[in-house]
Amino acid sequence: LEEPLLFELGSTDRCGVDLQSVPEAMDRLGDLARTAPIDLPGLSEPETVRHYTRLSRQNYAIDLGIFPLGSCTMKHNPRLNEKMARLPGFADIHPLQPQATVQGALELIDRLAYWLMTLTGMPAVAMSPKAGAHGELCGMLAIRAALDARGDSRKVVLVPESAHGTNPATAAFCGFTVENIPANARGRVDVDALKARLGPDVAAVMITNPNTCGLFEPDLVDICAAVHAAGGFVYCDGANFNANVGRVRPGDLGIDAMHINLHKTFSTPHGGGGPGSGPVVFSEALAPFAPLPFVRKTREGFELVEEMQARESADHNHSFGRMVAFHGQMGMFVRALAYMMSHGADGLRQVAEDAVLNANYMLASLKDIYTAPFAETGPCMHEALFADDFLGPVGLTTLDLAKALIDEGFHPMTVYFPLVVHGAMLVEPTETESKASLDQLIGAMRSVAERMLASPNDFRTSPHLAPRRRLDETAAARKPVLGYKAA
Amino acid sequence: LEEPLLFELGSTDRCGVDLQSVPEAMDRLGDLARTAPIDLPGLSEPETVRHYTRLSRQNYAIDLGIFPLGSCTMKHNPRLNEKMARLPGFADIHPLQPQATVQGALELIDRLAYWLMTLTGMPAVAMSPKAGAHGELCGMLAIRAALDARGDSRKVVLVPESAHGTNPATAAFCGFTVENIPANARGRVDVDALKARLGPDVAAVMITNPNTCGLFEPDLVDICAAVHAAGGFVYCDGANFNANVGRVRPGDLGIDAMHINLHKTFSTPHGGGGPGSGPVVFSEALAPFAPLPFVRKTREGFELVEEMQARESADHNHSFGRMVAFHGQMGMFVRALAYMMSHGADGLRQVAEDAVLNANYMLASLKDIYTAPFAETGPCMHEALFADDFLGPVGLTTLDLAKALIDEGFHPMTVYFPLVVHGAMLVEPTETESKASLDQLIGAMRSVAERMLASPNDFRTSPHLAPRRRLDETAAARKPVLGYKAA
Amino acid sequence: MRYLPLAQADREAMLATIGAPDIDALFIDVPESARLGGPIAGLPNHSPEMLVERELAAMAGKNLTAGTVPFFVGAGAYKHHVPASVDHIIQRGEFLTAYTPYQPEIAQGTLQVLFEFQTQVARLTGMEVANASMYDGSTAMTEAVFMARRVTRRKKAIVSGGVHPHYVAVLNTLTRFTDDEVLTHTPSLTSGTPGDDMTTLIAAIDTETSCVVVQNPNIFGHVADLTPLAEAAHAAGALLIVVVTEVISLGAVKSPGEMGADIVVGEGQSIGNGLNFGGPYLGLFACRDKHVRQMPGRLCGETVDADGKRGFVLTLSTREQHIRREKATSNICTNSGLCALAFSVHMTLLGEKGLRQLAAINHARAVQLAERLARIPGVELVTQRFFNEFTLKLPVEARPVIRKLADKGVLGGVSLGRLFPGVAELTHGMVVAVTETATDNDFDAFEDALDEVLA
Amino acid sequence: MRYLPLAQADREAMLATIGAPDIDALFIDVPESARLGGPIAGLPNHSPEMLVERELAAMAGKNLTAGTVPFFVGAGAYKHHVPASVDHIIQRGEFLTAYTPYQPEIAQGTLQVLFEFQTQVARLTGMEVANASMYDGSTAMTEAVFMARRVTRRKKAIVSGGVHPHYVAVLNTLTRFTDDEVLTHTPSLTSGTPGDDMTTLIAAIDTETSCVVVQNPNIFGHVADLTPLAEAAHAAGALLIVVVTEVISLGAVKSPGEMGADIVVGEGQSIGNGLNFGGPYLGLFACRDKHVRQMPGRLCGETVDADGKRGFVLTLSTREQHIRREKATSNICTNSGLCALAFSVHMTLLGEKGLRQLAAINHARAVQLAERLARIPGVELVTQRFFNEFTLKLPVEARPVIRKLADKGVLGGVSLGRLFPGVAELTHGMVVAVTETATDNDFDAFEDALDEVLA
Repeated sequence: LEEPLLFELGSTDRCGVDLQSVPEAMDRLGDLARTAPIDLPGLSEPETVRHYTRLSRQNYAIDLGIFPLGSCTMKHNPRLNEKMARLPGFADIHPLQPQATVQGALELIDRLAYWLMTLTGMPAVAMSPKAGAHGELCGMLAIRAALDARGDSRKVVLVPESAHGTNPATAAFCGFTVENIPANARGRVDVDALKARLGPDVAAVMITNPNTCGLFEPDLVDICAAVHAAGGFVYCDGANFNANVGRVRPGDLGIDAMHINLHKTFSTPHGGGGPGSGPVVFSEALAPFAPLPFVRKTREGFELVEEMQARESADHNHSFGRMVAFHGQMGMFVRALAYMMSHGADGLRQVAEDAVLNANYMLASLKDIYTAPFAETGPCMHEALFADDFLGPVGLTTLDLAKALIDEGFHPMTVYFPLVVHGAMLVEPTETESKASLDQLIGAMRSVAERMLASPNDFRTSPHLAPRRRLDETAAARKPVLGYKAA
Repeated sequence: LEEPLLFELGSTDRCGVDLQSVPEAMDRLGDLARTAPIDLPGLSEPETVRHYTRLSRQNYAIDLGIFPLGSCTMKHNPRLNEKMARLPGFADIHPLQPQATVQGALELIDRLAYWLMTLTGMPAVAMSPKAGAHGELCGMLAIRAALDARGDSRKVVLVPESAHGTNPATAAFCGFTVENIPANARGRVDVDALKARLGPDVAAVMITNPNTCGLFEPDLVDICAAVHAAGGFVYCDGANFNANVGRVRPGDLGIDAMHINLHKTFSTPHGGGGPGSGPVVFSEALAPFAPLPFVRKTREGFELVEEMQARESADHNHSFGRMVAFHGQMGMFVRALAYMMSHGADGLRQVAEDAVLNANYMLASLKDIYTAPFAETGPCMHEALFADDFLGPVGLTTLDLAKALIDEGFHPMTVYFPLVVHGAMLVEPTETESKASLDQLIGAMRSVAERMLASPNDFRTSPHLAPRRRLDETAAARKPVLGYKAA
Repeated sequence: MRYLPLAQADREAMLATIGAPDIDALFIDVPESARLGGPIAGLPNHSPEMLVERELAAMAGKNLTAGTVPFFVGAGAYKHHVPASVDHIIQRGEFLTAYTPYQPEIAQGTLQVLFEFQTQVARLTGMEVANASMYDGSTAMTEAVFMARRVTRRKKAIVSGGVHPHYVAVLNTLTRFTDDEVLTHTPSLTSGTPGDDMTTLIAAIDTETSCVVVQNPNIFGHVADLTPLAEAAHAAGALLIVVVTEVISLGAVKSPGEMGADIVVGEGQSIGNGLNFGGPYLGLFACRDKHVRQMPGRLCGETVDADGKRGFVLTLSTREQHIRREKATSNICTNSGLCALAFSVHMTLLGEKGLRQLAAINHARAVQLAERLARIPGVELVTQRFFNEFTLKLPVEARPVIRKLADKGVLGGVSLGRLFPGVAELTHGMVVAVTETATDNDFDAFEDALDEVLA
Repeated sequence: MRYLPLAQADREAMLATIGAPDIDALFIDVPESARLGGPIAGLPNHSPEMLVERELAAMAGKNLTAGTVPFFVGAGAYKHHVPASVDHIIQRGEFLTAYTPYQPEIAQGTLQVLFEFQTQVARLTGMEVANASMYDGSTAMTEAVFMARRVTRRKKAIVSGGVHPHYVAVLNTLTRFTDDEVLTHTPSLTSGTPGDDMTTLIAAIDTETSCVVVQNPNIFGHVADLTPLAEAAHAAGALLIVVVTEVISLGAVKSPGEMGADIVVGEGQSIGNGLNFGGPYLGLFACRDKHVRQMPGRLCGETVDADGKRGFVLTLSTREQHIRREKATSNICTNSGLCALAFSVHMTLLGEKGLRQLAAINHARAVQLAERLARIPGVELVTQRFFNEFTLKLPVEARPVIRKLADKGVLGGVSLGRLFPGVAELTHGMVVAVTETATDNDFDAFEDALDEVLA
């Protein structure tokens, strides 16, 4: 049974809530009252529950199976986190209540900040960014503000070819000029090229570590020292912190700023596209420029510092300002802290180890069939990178393989990313998959690859077993239909 | 992907909980400690969530579509009820806490009892029975106790042919002898036959109203008067109260006892087979024999009366005793009361009207194709009864039709019940289905019937599209495998 | 009204299809004397969700919630920590809003869960087969007595004085109008083994005896070796029925199966299910393979479908009332499906390793507290061999002591006077349960409060 | 560790497959100076669920929960009653634990929801097209300003003094290092229309102006007719951006679209989402069809699959950074998918009928309270035309008054001094929000408490 659109099911006089009757009172809107039809259909509660329950079943989800999207870190979302975030003491408090009435909330933010600083080995953290890309922006704004504060107008930001697409976008947004740095044959930043480009016009280098090929940048300490020597800053994209957490403190590598995707490393749910949360840790050099508001522990309790004008603060007197209306993603903070406390220092170290182990197991188990560009250069971190060269002879591609995996009952890996590898397939199993689950996926990937090589024509139009066949994305973009219009 | 059994997935050393370490203390179990392996496999939390999420998706459920099981009353389960039942003040209190610490819980039971008595027009109610059949037992025990109290040893219970199977089973359990009463051509109790059988040996009559053919027993007032005149009691099976609630008070018909399935009429969830809850309302004559414990309002608050020996109670001094360890299905009480309060007196009346309207709409829309045994005798109540005579010529049966409906994406109706009709199909849409939903089911039922008549051979082995094809129930019963044993 | 999808226009269109002038025309079979002209008097009309929530929350707020105070109440219901994932799973619409799996092709989820549950319960109790659950422990015990009657064709049940008195009361109620004979024992605290003496029980067994019913750990917390009893019962051709009300104990105490039980019944609430003021709970029922056809309740069995794939169905329904009518093995109809699911999920999370550790924590903590409380002057620890619950004999009547403890914010135990009204010897007794949820602070609070109340 | 499925034996087998002697061998690329020998110091080890729960619940318990007190705090976040079914649906694993729908064939659930959401938002705001949501209202507003720049190729934004000051702060932050010019206005309470005068705003518009940004109802609760402003902006070739922070108002107040807005941004929290101490919230973004290719954020579009069946995909991703890199329309990457789902479910339950009634209740209740409070000596009702929020001018500074109200258990509003630090004229102002959740008792408590504090 196909599920119709809400607009085909409901009507404007149907309603799934009961409300009090409208009390008697003077109308103060007058001719600004909305009188024209809005055309918003309603449904009764039973119909609503059924509509969304049915729709939900057309989704793949981590609760249904492995979700091996490289760079996305789709791990198990513990149900304790959901329960904790719904405690009325967290979920039902207003961001502008008097501070004395939200001391527990401020304590939680302070506690989470402590965990993040300790895990990264960095002295400061900005909590308010709402997602990873927003965190990047926060970091780059701090770098810009720090440069401005010393009257330095450097404009160039160096970004390796293998960077997340968000990196150059963010740098451009802050008024920087972006230049690419090539990768070497081992899939890492070409250190010599980078060093050669450093100079008085280079404001910062943005590096993803582990990088988008799933590899640790072994020269990062060296790079940081060189950039600092040249008067620049190092921004580290922390999207892949799941590979390091508990085993490496990014602060020990010498970086100046790094965002953390709470949903990737600390298991807040992705929810089909957010909400995320992207706190940013800072070095001593950047700490004074961190955004408002922030939580400070005082003798009387916790204080939410919302503005700099009114008070003196040695640490933040150069804050570049506010990034969001309130204080950040409290609901995500609760979940992330619940996860951290559950794992503890020992468990988080195990997280990184199991994530890396699982990825290397995938790599080792598939590299005889799948093209594995960097398999010979040593172990990968939390992601195994493959390419579709092996499918070239039969005229099939990464896309065909991804869609074939759908018919096997799996969500495909990340495809065509990183861009530096042709027909890339980036597999990130995460630490919350069992060996049995990996063996199932390996079996399916081997079987699909073998069958694709043997009977390529069976695979040009997959999937066949999903709720939909291949969708026409070109038509969608050429003449966009972005909302329902009655026929 | 098939979901393996837990025993094929887990192992005894895997664990999805973290626990404190075991504190130091003297062992007081000695040689009674359990040392032999138990062989209970465990799973980590991610594996557990996935195992059960996957399994759940092999179920049909009211959240996914109409569940037109006659006599089962599968209606929408409001989510508010679930939320309320989980309030710590209800979910996290112990049945043996001092009564002063559970006054709100006792108040809730008292309030629900008031609603049930008011809706049925009966003066007393026993709250502790755990399900409908348990409620029947409660009612028949009260009748037995009332007879005993007056030194009356009558033993015969008259049960119409069309009764629920539980009725004769319950009567037998209380030491009664069961005799059947035939139905008349209009699907109702043959009143003359019943009256003819009344006499000094007849303890009670058990009547289902509306009866299992979905019809109201129009002579019930007359029957009750006759039974009472003959010194007997009338037990009314209230499983079908959903058809009457708010429109008819069973007390006005003259009955002596009736159980109420909270999950049928008041929307507590069925949960794949329970828990249920079956409070029983009583007439003045039976009230003194109601079971323990019960809640009584006193000047100081609410009192839970747990035993009769210790205190005087005019109302309950003949209680037949305790039916369950504690006080009944509190969790179901909360849900039912939330539902009642949400609907109110006006809403509950609408419930009955919409339930009856929906059933008659089904009947009117299908009776031209489907054999409808009593359609000519007037409207039905909340259930539409069909028979498979129309399939006779092509050699198909009710079972084939049910399985064919599965392939259309619907849960079938109740089949082969009531027994009085050959190849019965009992369709109960309930009031929480929209007209659109009914039209979908009607369309599917018409289409299936037409195709079955046109191409009968296509339908002998349905379903084909369900998670399983027809299952071999005979083999299952002949050599029962009731637990997992490693191969 | 938010739960009713029909719009007035729908109603009118449907009445037209039916050919009825109005809704009243569909209720013509109702005798005129019983027709109501409008909503029933004495009840409020429909109410917004927000207001219902507010009113119920106010009632809930009048109760003293276990999780908010030092809590030591047991005697058949126990406060354990249930992982959040359990509730998440049982709230899946596909589990919550499914019916009894009468159409197995589209109910394999529920059925596989029941099959796994049956296996878990059988292993846990040390038996060969278990059913898909019953209402609660007390009704399961009564069903076991009836089953023993069917198996042995004898009518006399001997019930230990250590069995939960509510369970005994339920058995007495349900045998009141049958010709079963139930021989109960009044318990005593003076013997070394609170409850009753094994030798007395053994002496009562004769060739008329269908079964001996014993609880382990018993209502006083005492843990006994049931082997001699099993031997005596079997020698006389009777069955041994063992009741377990604290199912976590099976992670630490030798199983009834290992001690010779023929039927094990129990209350499964401790695993996966909350206190809920007494219900819904979860009756466990397990027995030996050879008696399976006399077993009451639903059973799920493995079979194959038309393609030969493994699948599950409800089976042996020939024992059930909807087929057997007055000849059914039991009156019980529904099971506790959702509670069984919660049990099975929690049991899966625990696994054997977790269960054993949880049981060990419970035991150790109970021993610690027992020793502390026994040091209070005038307080005597009656139970020597126990799992997570023990009986104290106080210098005064226990019931008022417990009320005073509650006034001090400590929910301290259950008085034997409440459980056994009329047994004078027991009025000084208090049963104290200790689980993994009790903290050291809770211990301190209890000890201090008891000290003060008794001072 | 409960979230990690690998057993030690698995780990060893996997290392063997890999050919690595131990786990450290997989971390050889880490510079030696940065290798940690064991768990990071300064943090506790793993903790049982029960203890984590206890510790977090203790923190939660230190906050004064909105639902437990008379509550009138608004200014950009509002307490409304959310039906229980909303949370049930967003907790479905298939919604909660899905990723961005990059493989549309197996993400039609999320995609159809987004398509429906976009349609609902467009209709609600009176616009033609809406995106699939953004972080929150403040970031959506900033994105709108950048979009206006792209559309008009002009750099000057004029911002009304009635816009939420936090929103303005975010805009200022993000334009600090660009060559955008942001012309802000300091609000005043003395004009008849708190915020700023329409004529002043209109006067500021010139041919360099890319957009005028105005909030309605504004931060002081004032509701304005924006038609003249729209006309003036359009006459100068500029766009009108309307900000809505209380989305329920759209059920009562003429929509921005009807008043001529080109872009409407808003905070969607009021529908379906809780207060959550400020996040996660839900940025709404809607505009006219003709500007859709300049729109930031994710968009879901309708298409067909290979069989011709209707289906949905993310579309126009050519605007997005993972393709456009430094030329992307926006830095924004994720949306607020789950919050958008909650919004859409609640909106579906309400429907137009419910939304209008809810808005009418909010308005009527706010009017009732405003009139009561305005009768307190020294208290002046500044906002005359408002929806569910109004500004009072107190005889003393508002911030300490609000603290004293909180001491009396009333959360009474937001002081303008907190929102506009440094604007002396506003320090006596307090913004009071009233929703359907406030009872008559709450009104009494507020009035009494304010009376006492001011006495």
